[in-house]
Amino acid sequence: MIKVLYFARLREELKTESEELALDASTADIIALKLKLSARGDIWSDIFAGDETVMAALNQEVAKPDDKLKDGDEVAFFPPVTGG
Amino acid sequence: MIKVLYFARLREELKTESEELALDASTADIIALKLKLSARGDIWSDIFAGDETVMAALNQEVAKPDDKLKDGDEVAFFPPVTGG
Amino acid sequence: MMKEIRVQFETLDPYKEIDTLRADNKAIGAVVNFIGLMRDFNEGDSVSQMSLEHYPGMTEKALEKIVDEASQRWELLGVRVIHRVGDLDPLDPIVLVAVASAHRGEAFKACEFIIDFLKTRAPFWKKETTADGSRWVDARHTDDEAEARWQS
Amino acid sequence: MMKEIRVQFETLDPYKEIDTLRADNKAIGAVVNFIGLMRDFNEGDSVSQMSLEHYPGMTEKALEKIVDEASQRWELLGVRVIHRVGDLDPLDPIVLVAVASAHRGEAFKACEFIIDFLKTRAPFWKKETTADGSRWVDARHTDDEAEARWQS
Repeated sequence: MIKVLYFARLREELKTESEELALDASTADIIALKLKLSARGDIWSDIFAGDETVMAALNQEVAKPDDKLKDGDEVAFFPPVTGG
Repeated sequence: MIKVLYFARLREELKTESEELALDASTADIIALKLKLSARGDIWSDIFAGDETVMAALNQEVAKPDDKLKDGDEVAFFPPVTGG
Repeated sequence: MMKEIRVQFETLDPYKEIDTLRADNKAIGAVVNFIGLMRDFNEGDSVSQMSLEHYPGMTEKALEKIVDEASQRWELLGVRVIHRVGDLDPLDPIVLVAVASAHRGEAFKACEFIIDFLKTRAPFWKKETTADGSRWVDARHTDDEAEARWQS
Repeated sequence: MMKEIRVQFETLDPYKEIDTLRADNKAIGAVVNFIGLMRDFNEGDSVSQMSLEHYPGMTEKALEKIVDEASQRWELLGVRVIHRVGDLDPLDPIVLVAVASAHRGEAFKACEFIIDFLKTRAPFWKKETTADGSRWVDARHTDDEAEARWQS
Protein backbone atom coordinates (compact mmCIF):
# COMPACT_ATOMS: atom_id res chain seq x y z
CA MET A 1 0.00 0.00 0.00
CA ILE A 2 1.01 3.60 -0.50
CA LYS A 3 -0.49 6.67 1.11
CA VAL A 4 -1.38 9.66 -1.05
CA LEU A 5 -1.95 13.14 0.43
CA TYR A 6 -3.40 16.25 -1.19
CA PHE A 7 -2.86 19.80 0.02
CA ALA A 8 -4.29 23.29 -0.35
CA ARG A 9 -6.13 24.00 -3.61
CA LEU A 10 -5.77 20.34 -4.69
CA ARG A 11 -7.26 19.04 -1.45
CA GLU A 12 -10.24 21.35 -1.88
CA GLU A 13 -10.83 20.72 -5.59
CA LEU A 14 -10.43 16.95 -5.30
CA LYS A 15 -12.43 16.91 -2.08
CA THR A 16 -9.84 14.42 -0.81
CA GLU A 17 -7.31 14.86 1.95
CA SER A 18 -5.71 11.45 1.71
CA GLU A 19 -6.23 7.94 0.44
CA GLU A 20 -4.48 4.58 0.36
CA LEU A 21 -3.72 2.81 -2.89
CA ALA A 22 -2.46 -0.68 -3.66
CA LEU A 23 1.10 -0.90 -4.92
CA ASP A 24 1.10 -2.33 -8.47
CA ALA A 25 2.22 -1.40 -11.98
CA SER A 26 -0.19 1.57 -11.98
CA THR A 27 1.56 2.99 -8.92
CA ALA A 28 5.12 1.94 -9.76
CA ASP A 29 6.49 5.49 -9.86
CA ILE A 30 5.30 9.08 -9.50
CA ILE A 31 4.50 9.49 -13.18
CA ALA A 32 2.50 6.26 -13.29
CA LEU A 33 0.58 7.35 -10.21
CA LYS A 34 -0.25 10.72 -11.80
CA LEU A 35 -1.54 8.92 -14.92
CA LYS A 36 -3.67 6.63 -12.76
CA LEU A 37 -5.16 9.62 -10.92
CA SER A 38 -5.82 11.60 -14.11
CA ALA A 39 -7.64 8.55 -15.54
CA ARG A 40 -10.35 9.11 -12.91
CA GLY A 41 -11.64 11.88 -15.22
CA ASP A 42 -13.33 15.22 -14.42
CA ILE A 43 -11.41 17.35 -11.97
CA TRP A 44 -8.80 14.58 -11.53
CA SER A 45 -7.86 14.73 -15.16
CA ASP A 46 -7.99 18.55 -15.14
CA ILE A 47 -5.46 18.60 -12.34
CA PHE A 48 -3.17 15.70 -13.18
CA ALA A 49 -3.21 15.99 -16.97
CA GLY A 50 -3.83 19.75 -17.26
CA ASP A 51 -1.69 22.86 -17.49
CA GLU A 52 -1.44 23.67 -13.80
CA THR A 53 1.80 22.87 -12.02
CA VAL A 54 1.39 20.02 -9.56
CA MET A 55 4.31 19.39 -7.23
CA ALA A 56 4.99 15.93 -5.83
CA ALA A 57 6.75 14.85 -2.67
CA LEU A 58 7.88 11.35 -1.76
CA ASN A 59 8.28 10.61 1.94
CA GLN A 60 8.25 14.33 2.66
CA GLU A 61 10.98 15.27 0.20
CA VAL A 62 10.56 16.83 -3.24
CA ALA A 63 10.08 13.98 -5.74
CA LYS A 64 11.19 13.51 -9.33
CA PRO A 65 8.69 12.06 -11.87
CA ASP A 66 10.62 8.79 -12.22
CA ASP A 67 11.05 8.16 -8.47
CA LYS A 68 10.02 4.53 -7.81
CA LEU A 69 7.41 3.80 -5.16
CA LYS A 70 7.57 1.01 -2.59
CA ASP A 71 5.28 -0.35 0.08
CA GLY A 72 4.60 2.14 2.88
CA ASP A 73 5.64 5.20 0.90
CA GLU A 74 3.92 8.54 1.47
CA VAL A 75 3.29 10.55 -1.67
CA ALA A 76 1.91 14.09 -1.58
CA PHE A 77 0.59 16.32 -4.35
CA PHE A 78 0.25 20.07 -3.98
CA PRO A 79 0.39 23.38 -5.82
CA PRO A 80 3.55 25.54 -5.85
CA VAL A 81 4.22 26.72 -2.32
CA THR A 82 3.37 30.24 -1.15
CA GLY A 83 4.55 30.57 2.44
CA GLY A 84 6.75 33.14 4.12
CA MET B 1 38.15 82.99 11.18
CA ILE B 2 37.65 79.29 10.69
CA LYS B 3 36.88 76.68 13.32
CA VAL B 4 38.89 73.44 13.39
CA LEU B 5 37.68 70.35 15.26
CA TYR B 6 39.57 67.16 16.13
CA PHE B 7 37.94 63.85 16.95
CA ALA B 8 38.75 60.49 18.54
CA ARG B 9 42.41 59.41 18.42
CA LEU B 10 43.41 62.79 16.92
CA ARG B 11 41.69 64.78 19.66
CA GLU B 12 43.49 62.70 22.28
CA GLU B 13 46.91 62.73 20.67
CA LEU B 14 46.80 66.45 19.85
CA LYS B 15 45.27 67.23 23.24
CA THR B 16 43.00 69.63 21.35
CA GLU B 17 39.27 69.44 20.81
CA SER B 18 38.85 72.59 18.74
CA GLU B 19 40.53 75.88 17.90
CA GLU B 20 39.91 79.00 15.85
CA LEU B 21 42.32 80.10 13.15
CA ALA B 22 42.58 83.28 11.10
CA LEU B 23 41.67 82.95 7.42
CA ASP B 24 44.73 83.75 5.29
CA ALA B 25 46.92 82.12 2.64
CA SER B 26 48.02 79.45 5.14
CA THR B 27 44.36 78.39 5.57
CA ALA B 28 43.17 78.92 2.00
CA ASP B 29 42.16 75.32 1.45
CA ILE B 30 42.21 71.96 3.25
CA ILE B 31 45.66 71.00 2.00
CA ALA B 32 47.16 74.36 3.05
CA LEU B 33 45.58 73.99 6.47
CA LYS B 34 47.07 70.50 6.87
CA LEU B 35 50.52 71.86 5.96
CA LYS B 36 50.12 74.67 8.47
CA LEU B 37 49.16 72.21 11.22
CA SER B 38 51.99 69.78 10.39
CA ALA B 39 54.45 72.73 10.59
CA ARG B 40 53.75 72.87 14.33
CA GLY B 41 56.10 69.90 14.63
CA ASP B 42 56.10 66.92 17.04
CA ILE B 43 52.80 65.03 17.15
CA TRP B 44 51.23 67.58 14.75
CA SER B 45 53.71 66.72 12.07
CA ASP B 46 53.41 62.99 12.82
CA ILE B 47 49.68 63.16 12.26
CA PHE B 48 49.36 65.66 9.40
CA ALA B 49 52.49 64.74 7.47
CA GLY B 50 52.74 61.07 8.46
CA ASP B 51 51.47 57.74 7.15
CA GLU B 52 48.20 57.55 9.04
CA THR B 53 45.01 58.32 7.17
CA VAL B 54 43.45 61.59 8.33
CA MET B 55 39.95 62.32 7.06
CA ALA B 56 38.75 65.88 6.66
CA ALA B 57 35.24 67.32 6.71
CA LEU B 58 34.19 70.81 5.67
CA ASN B 59 30.98 72.13 7.19
CA GLN B 60 30.07 68.61 8.25
CA GLU B 61 30.48 67.01 4.84
CA VAL B 62 33.41 64.91 3.62
CA ALA B 63 35.99 67.33 2.17
CA LYS B 64 38.38 67.08 -0.78
CA PRO B 65 42.00 68.31 -0.31
CA ASP B 66 41.51 71.27 -2.65
CA ASP B 67 38.24 72.49 -1.10
CA LYS B 68 38.60 76.26 -0.53
CA LEU B 69 37.93 77.68 2.92
CA LYS B 70 35.96 80.84 3.68
CA ASP B 71 35.18 82.85 6.77
CA GLY B 72 33.01 80.97 9.27
CA ASP B 73 33.79 77.51 7.88
CA GLU B 74 33.97 74.50 10.19
CA VAL B 75 36.73 72.03 9.35
CA ALA B 76 37.12 68.72 11.16
CA PHE B 77 39.94 66.18 11.13
CA PHE B 78 39.50 62.60 12.27
CA PRO B 79 40.64 59.01 11.74
CA PRO B 80 38.71 56.60 9.50
CA VAL B 81 35.30 55.97 11.04
CA THR B 82 34.49 52.80 12.99
CA GLY B 83 30.83 53.00 14.01
CA GLY B 84 27.99 50.55 13.52
CA MET C 1 25.25 26.70 16.45
CA MET C 2 21.95 27.38 18.24
CA LYS C 3 19.13 26.39 15.91
CA GLU C 4 15.38 26.54 16.36
CA ILE C 5 12.81 25.70 13.71
CA ARG C 6 9.15 25.87 14.56
CA VAL C 7 5.73 25.94 12.92
CA GLN C 8 3.02 27.28 15.18
CA PHE C 9 -0.64 28.23 15.37
CA GLU C 10 0.05 30.71 18.19
CA THR C 11 0.81 34.38 17.55
CA LEU C 12 4.45 34.89 16.59
CA ASP C 13 6.39 37.29 18.81
CA PRO C 14 9.47 38.17 16.74
CA TYR C 15 11.13 40.13 19.55
CA LYS C 16 10.99 37.28 22.03
CA GLU C 17 12.61 35.05 19.41
CA ILE C 18 15.39 37.53 18.57
CA ASP C 19 16.02 38.02 22.27
CA THR C 20 16.37 34.28 22.80
CA LEU C 21 18.75 34.09 19.85
CA ARG C 22 20.99 36.82 21.28
CA ALA C 23 20.75 35.77 24.91
CA ASP C 24 24.07 35.67 26.74
CA ASN C 25 26.22 35.12 23.64
CA LYS C 26 28.79 37.90 23.74
CA ALA C 27 30.42 36.61 20.53
CA ILE C 28 27.42 37.78 18.48
CA GLY C 29 28.22 41.04 16.70
CA ALA C 30 25.41 41.03 14.17
CA VAL C 31 21.80 39.91 14.09
CA VAL C 32 19.89 40.18 10.85
CA ASN C 33 16.25 39.31 10.88
CA PHE C 34 13.47 39.18 8.36
CA ILE C 35 9.90 39.58 9.54
CA GLY C 36 7.25 38.72 6.96
CA LEU C 37 3.95 40.41 7.76
CA MET C 38 0.41 40.02 6.57
CA ARG C 39 -0.51 42.87 4.24
CA ASP C 40 -4.09 44.04 3.71
CA PHE C 41 -3.60 44.22 -0.04
CA ASN C 42 -2.55 41.69 -2.69
CA GLU C 43 -2.85 41.47 -6.47
CA GLY C 44 -4.94 44.62 -6.55
CA ASP C 45 -7.48 43.55 -3.93
CA SER C 46 -8.12 44.35 -0.31
CA VAL C 47 -7.43 41.34 1.90
CA SER C 48 -9.19 41.10 5.24
CA GLN C 49 -7.96 37.72 6.47
CA MET C 50 -5.54 34.96 5.64
CA SER C 51 -5.28 31.29 6.44
CA LEU C 52 -2.06 29.30 6.18
CA GLU C 53 -1.94 25.56 5.57
CA HIS C 54 1.18 23.40 5.65
CA TYR C 55 2.35 19.81 5.27
CA PRO C 56 3.34 18.74 8.79
CA GLY C 57 6.52 16.70 8.75
CA MET C 58 7.70 17.81 5.34
CA THR C 59 7.72 21.46 6.42
CA GLU C 60 10.11 20.85 9.30
CA LYS C 61 12.34 18.63 7.14
CA ALA C 62 12.48 21.25 4.39
CA LEU C 63 13.29 24.05 6.83
CA GLU C 64 15.99 21.95 8.56
CA LYS C 65 17.60 21.31 5.22
CA ILE C 66 17.59 25.00 4.25
CA VAL C 67 19.03 26.06 7.60
CA ASP C 68 21.70 23.36 7.49
CA GLU C 69 22.70 24.42 4.01
CA ALA C 70 22.98 28.05 5.20
CA SER C 71 25.11 27.09 8.19
CA GLN C 72 27.46 25.16 5.90
CA ARG C 73 27.82 28.12 3.57
CA TRP C 74 28.36 30.77 6.24
CA GLU C 75 29.79 30.91 9.74
CA LEU C 76 26.74 31.42 11.93
CA LEU C 77 26.22 31.57 15.69
CA GLY C 78 22.47 31.04 15.70
CA VAL C 79 19.40 30.71 13.50
CA ARG C 80 15.71 30.82 14.35
CA VAL C 81 13.00 30.18 11.77
CA ILE C 82 9.47 30.45 13.13
CA HIS C 83 6.46 30.22 10.80
CA ARG C 84 2.81 30.81 11.56
CA VAL C 85 0.01 28.57 10.32
CA GLY C 86 -3.74 28.93 10.83
CA ASP C 87 -5.71 32.18 10.69
CA LEU C 88 -3.98 35.55 10.45
CA ASP C 89 -5.11 39.16 10.41
CA PRO C 90 -3.40 42.10 8.68
CA LEU C 91 -0.29 43.27 10.59
CA ASP C 92 0.28 39.76 12.01
CA PRO C 93 3.82 38.39 11.62
CA ILE C 94 3.79 35.35 9.30
CA VAL C 95 7.41 34.35 9.52
CA LEU C 96 10.59 35.29 11.33
CA VAL C 97 14.05 34.39 10.06
CA ALA C 98 16.67 35.55 12.56
CA VAL C 99 20.38 34.92 12.03
CA ALA C 100 23.25 35.73 14.38
CA SER C 101 26.93 35.83 13.50
CA ALA C 102 30.16 37.54 14.52
CA HIS C 103 30.07 39.88 11.51
CA ARG C 104 27.25 41.28 9.42
CA GLY C 105 28.03 40.02 5.91
CA GLU C 106 27.36 36.41 6.78
CA ALA C 107 24.20 37.20 8.72
CA PHE C 108 22.73 39.19 5.82
CA LYS C 109 23.50 36.51 3.25
CA ALA C 110 22.27 33.61 5.39
CA CYS C 111 19.04 35.39 6.33
CA GLU C 112 18.15 36.21 2.73
CA PHE C 113 19.17 32.73 1.58
CA ILE C 114 16.89 31.08 4.14
CA ILE C 115 13.83 33.18 3.33
CA ASP C 116 14.41 32.83 -0.44
CA PHE C 117 14.48 29.03 -0.16
CA LEU C 118 11.64 28.92 2.35
CA LYS C 119 9.49 30.76 -0.20
CA THR C 120 10.08 28.13 -2.89
CA ARG C 121 10.80 24.92 -0.96
CA ALA C 122 8.80 24.85 2.27
CA PRO C 123 5.26 23.45 1.87
CA PHE C 124 3.10 26.34 3.09
CA TRP C 125 0.05 27.63 1.25
CA LYS C 126 -1.76 30.90 1.79
CA LYS C 127 -5.46 31.41 1.29
CA GLU C 128 -6.71 34.95 1.52
CA THR C 129 -10.15 36.43 2.08
CA THR C 130 -11.20 39.36 -0.10
CA ALA C 131 -14.56 41.05 -0.69
CA ASP C 132 -15.23 38.36 -3.36
CA GLY C 133 -14.65 35.45 -0.98
CA SER C 134 -11.54 33.40 -0.33
CA ARG C 135 -8.86 32.37 -2.84
CA TRP C 136 -5.55 30.53 -2.84
CA VAL C 137 -2.56 32.76 -3.37
CA ASP C 138 -0.57 32.02 -6.52
CA ALA C 139 3.16 31.40 -6.38
CA ARG C 140 5.26 34.35 -7.46
CA HIS C 141 7.62 34.13 -10.38
CA THR C 142 9.91 36.57 -8.55
CA ASP C 143 10.36 34.02 -5.77
CA ASP C 144 11.80 31.51 -8.24
CA GLU C 145 14.17 34.17 -9.49
CA ALA C 146 15.20 35.02 -5.94
CA GLU C 147 16.05 31.37 -5.29
CA ALA C 148 17.91 30.98 -8.58
CA ARG C 149 20.37 33.73 -7.60
CA TRP C 150 21.95 31.38 -5.04
CA GLN C 151 22.89 28.71 -7.60
CA SER C 152 25.89 30.64 -8.91
CA MET D 1 8.09 57.27 3.82
CA MET D 2 8.39 57.28 7.61
CA LYS D 3 11.99 58.09 8.50
CA GLU D 4 13.69 58.38 11.88
CA ILE D 5 17.40 58.97 12.42
CA ARG D 6 18.72 59.29 15.94
CA VAL D 7 21.98 59.26 17.88
CA GLN D 8 21.50 58.60 21.57
CA PHE D 9 23.30 58.04 24.85
CA GLU D 10 20.36 56.04 26.22
CA THR D 11 20.13 52.26 25.91
CA LEU D 12 18.84 51.24 22.48
CA ASP D 13 15.69 49.12 22.48
CA PRO D 14 15.59 47.59 18.99
CA TYR D 15 12.16 46.02 19.50
CA LYS D 16 10.46 49.27 20.43
CA GLU D 17 11.95 50.83 17.29
CA ILE D 18 10.85 47.98 15.01
CA ASP D 19 7.39 48.10 16.55
CA THR D 20 7.12 51.83 15.87
CA LEU D 21 8.25 51.27 12.30
CA ARG D 22 5.56 48.63 11.71
CA ALA D 23 2.78 50.32 13.64
CA ASP D 24 -0.55 50.39 11.87
CA ASN D 25 0.86 50.22 8.36
CA LYS D 26 -0.93 47.27 6.75
CA ALA D 27 0.93 47.81 3.48
CA ILE D 28 4.19 46.59 5.03
CA GLY D 29 4.90 43.01 3.98
CA ALA D 30 8.56 42.83 4.94
CA VAL D 31 10.73 44.26 7.68
CA VAL D 32 14.47 43.61 7.60
CA ASN D 33 16.51 44.61 10.62
CA PHE D 34 20.18 44.75 11.31
CA ILE D 35 21.17 44.89 14.97
CA GLY D 36 24.85 45.53 15.63
CA LEU D 37 25.87 44.33 19.08
CA MET D 38 28.86 44.85 21.30
CA ARG D 39 31.05 41.74 21.31
CA ASP D 40 33.37 40.85 24.18
CA PHE D 41 36.19 39.95 21.78
CA ASN D 42 38.02 41.88 19.04
CA GLU D 43 41.34 41.48 17.20
CA GLY D 44 42.27 38.57 19.45
CA ASP D 45 41.62 40.31 22.76
CA SER D 46 38.91 40.21 25.38
CA VAL D 47 36.97 43.47 25.46
CA SER D 48 35.21 44.44 28.68
CA GLN D 49 33.84 47.87 27.75
CA MET D 50 33.42 50.19 24.82
CA SER D 51 32.96 53.90 24.40
CA LEU D 52 31.55 55.52 21.26
CA GLU D 53 32.33 59.06 20.18
CA HIS D 54 30.73 60.90 17.26
CA TYR D 55 30.69 64.24 15.47
CA PRO D 56 27.35 65.80 16.37
CA GLY D 57 25.80 67.52 13.40
CA MET D 58 27.84 65.72 10.77
CA THR D 59 26.60 62.32 11.97
CA GLU D 60 22.97 63.20 11.44
CA LYS D 61 23.71 64.79 8.04
CA ALA D 62 25.66 61.74 6.91
CA LEU D 63 22.92 59.33 8.03
CA GLU D 64 20.20 61.44 6.38
CA LYS D 65 22.12 61.34 3.12
CA ILE D 66 22.59 57.57 3.26
CA VAL D 67 18.91 56.95 4.06
CA ASP D 68 17.76 59.34 1.33
CA GLU D 69 19.98 57.61 -1.20
CA ALA D 70 18.52 54.24 -0.15
CA SER D 71 14.96 55.49 -0.46
CA GLN D 72 15.71 56.76 -3.96
CA ARG D 73 17.16 53.41 -5.00
CA TRP D 74 14.40 51.24 -3.54
CA GLU D 75 10.70 51.56 -2.79
CA LEU D 76 10.55 51.75 0.97
CA LEU D 77 7.73 52.31 3.44
CA GLY D 78 9.86 53.19 6.45
CA VAL D 79 13.42 53.40 7.73
CA ARG D 80 14.77 53.79 11.26
CA VAL D 81 18.46 54.20 12.00
CA ILE D 82 19.30 54.52 15.69
CA HIS D 83 22.92 54.62 16.87
CA ARG D 84 24.27 54.53 20.39
CA VAL D 85 27.07 56.75 21.65
CA GLY D 86 28.71 56.85 25.08
CA ASP D 87 29.61 53.84 27.19
CA LEU D 88 28.54 50.32 26.22
CA ASP D 89 28.86 46.87 27.75
CA PRO D 90 29.08 43.54 25.94
CA LEU D 91 25.64 42.43 24.59
CA ASP D 92 24.47 46.07 24.28
CA PRO D 93 22.96 47.01 20.91
CA ILE D 94 25.18 49.58 19.16
CA VAL D 95 23.05 50.25 16.12
CA LEU D 96 19.70 49.34 14.63
CA VAL D 97 18.88 49.68 10.94
CA ALA D 98 15.25 48.77 10.34
CA VAL D 99 13.69 48.91 6.88
CA ALA D 100 10.08 48.28 5.92
CA SER D 101 8.74 47.69 2.42
CA ALA D 102 5.95 45.88 0.62
CA HIS D 103 8.27 43.08 -0.54
CA ARG D 104 11.43 41.61 0.92
CA GLY D 105 14.01 42.14 -1.85
CA GLU D 106 13.99 45.91 -1.45
CA ALA D 107 14.07 45.77 2.35
CA PHE D 108 17.12 43.45 2.35
CA LYS D 109 19.04 45.55 -0.13
CA ALA D 110 18.25 48.89 1.52
CA CYS D 111 19.09 47.60 5.00
CA GLU D 112 22.49 46.25 3.94
CA PHE D 113 23.20 49.37 1.87
CA ILE D 114 22.51 51.65 4.84
CA ILE D 115 24.69 49.73 7.29
CA ASP D 116 27.50 49.37 4.73
CA PHE D 117 27.59 53.13 4.16
CA LEU D 118 27.11 53.95 7.82
CA LYS D 119 30.24 51.89 8.55
CA THR D 120 32.40 53.95 6.17
CA ARG D 121 30.68 57.36 6.04
CA ALA D 122 29.14 58.18 9.41
CA PRO D 123 31.56 59.81 11.88
CA PHE D 124 31.50 57.39 14.81
CA TRP D 125 34.61 56.10 16.57
CA LYS D 126 34.87 53.15 18.91
CA LYS D 127 37.30 52.93 21.79
CA GLU D 128 37.49 49.61 23.56
CA THR D 129 38.81 48.58 26.96
CA THR D 130 40.92 45.43 27.17
CA ALA D 131 43.13 44.00 29.92
CA ASP D 132 45.95 46.22 28.55
CA GLY D 133 43.92 49.43 28.84
CA SER D 134 41.84 51.27 26.28
CA ARG D 135 42.51 51.59 22.54
CA TRP D 136 40.84 53.09 19.49
CA VAL D 137 39.39 50.51 17.13
CA ASP D 138 40.94 50.49 13.66
CA ALA D 139 38.81 50.78 10.57
CA ARG D 140 38.23 47.50 8.77
CA HIS D 141 39.35 46.99 5.23
CA THR D 142 36.33 44.71 4.73
CA ASP D 143 34.03 47.66 5.40
CA ASP D 144 35.50 49.55 2.45
CA GLU D 145 34.97 46.50 0.29
CA ALA D 146 31.38 46.20 1.50
CA GLU D 147 30.71 49.79 0.50
CA ALA D 148 32.44 49.42 -2.86
CA ARG D 149 29.99 46.68 -3.90
CA TRP D 150 27.22 49.27 -4.24
CA GLN D 151 29.08 51.37 -6.83
CA SER D 152 28.36 49.00 -9.69
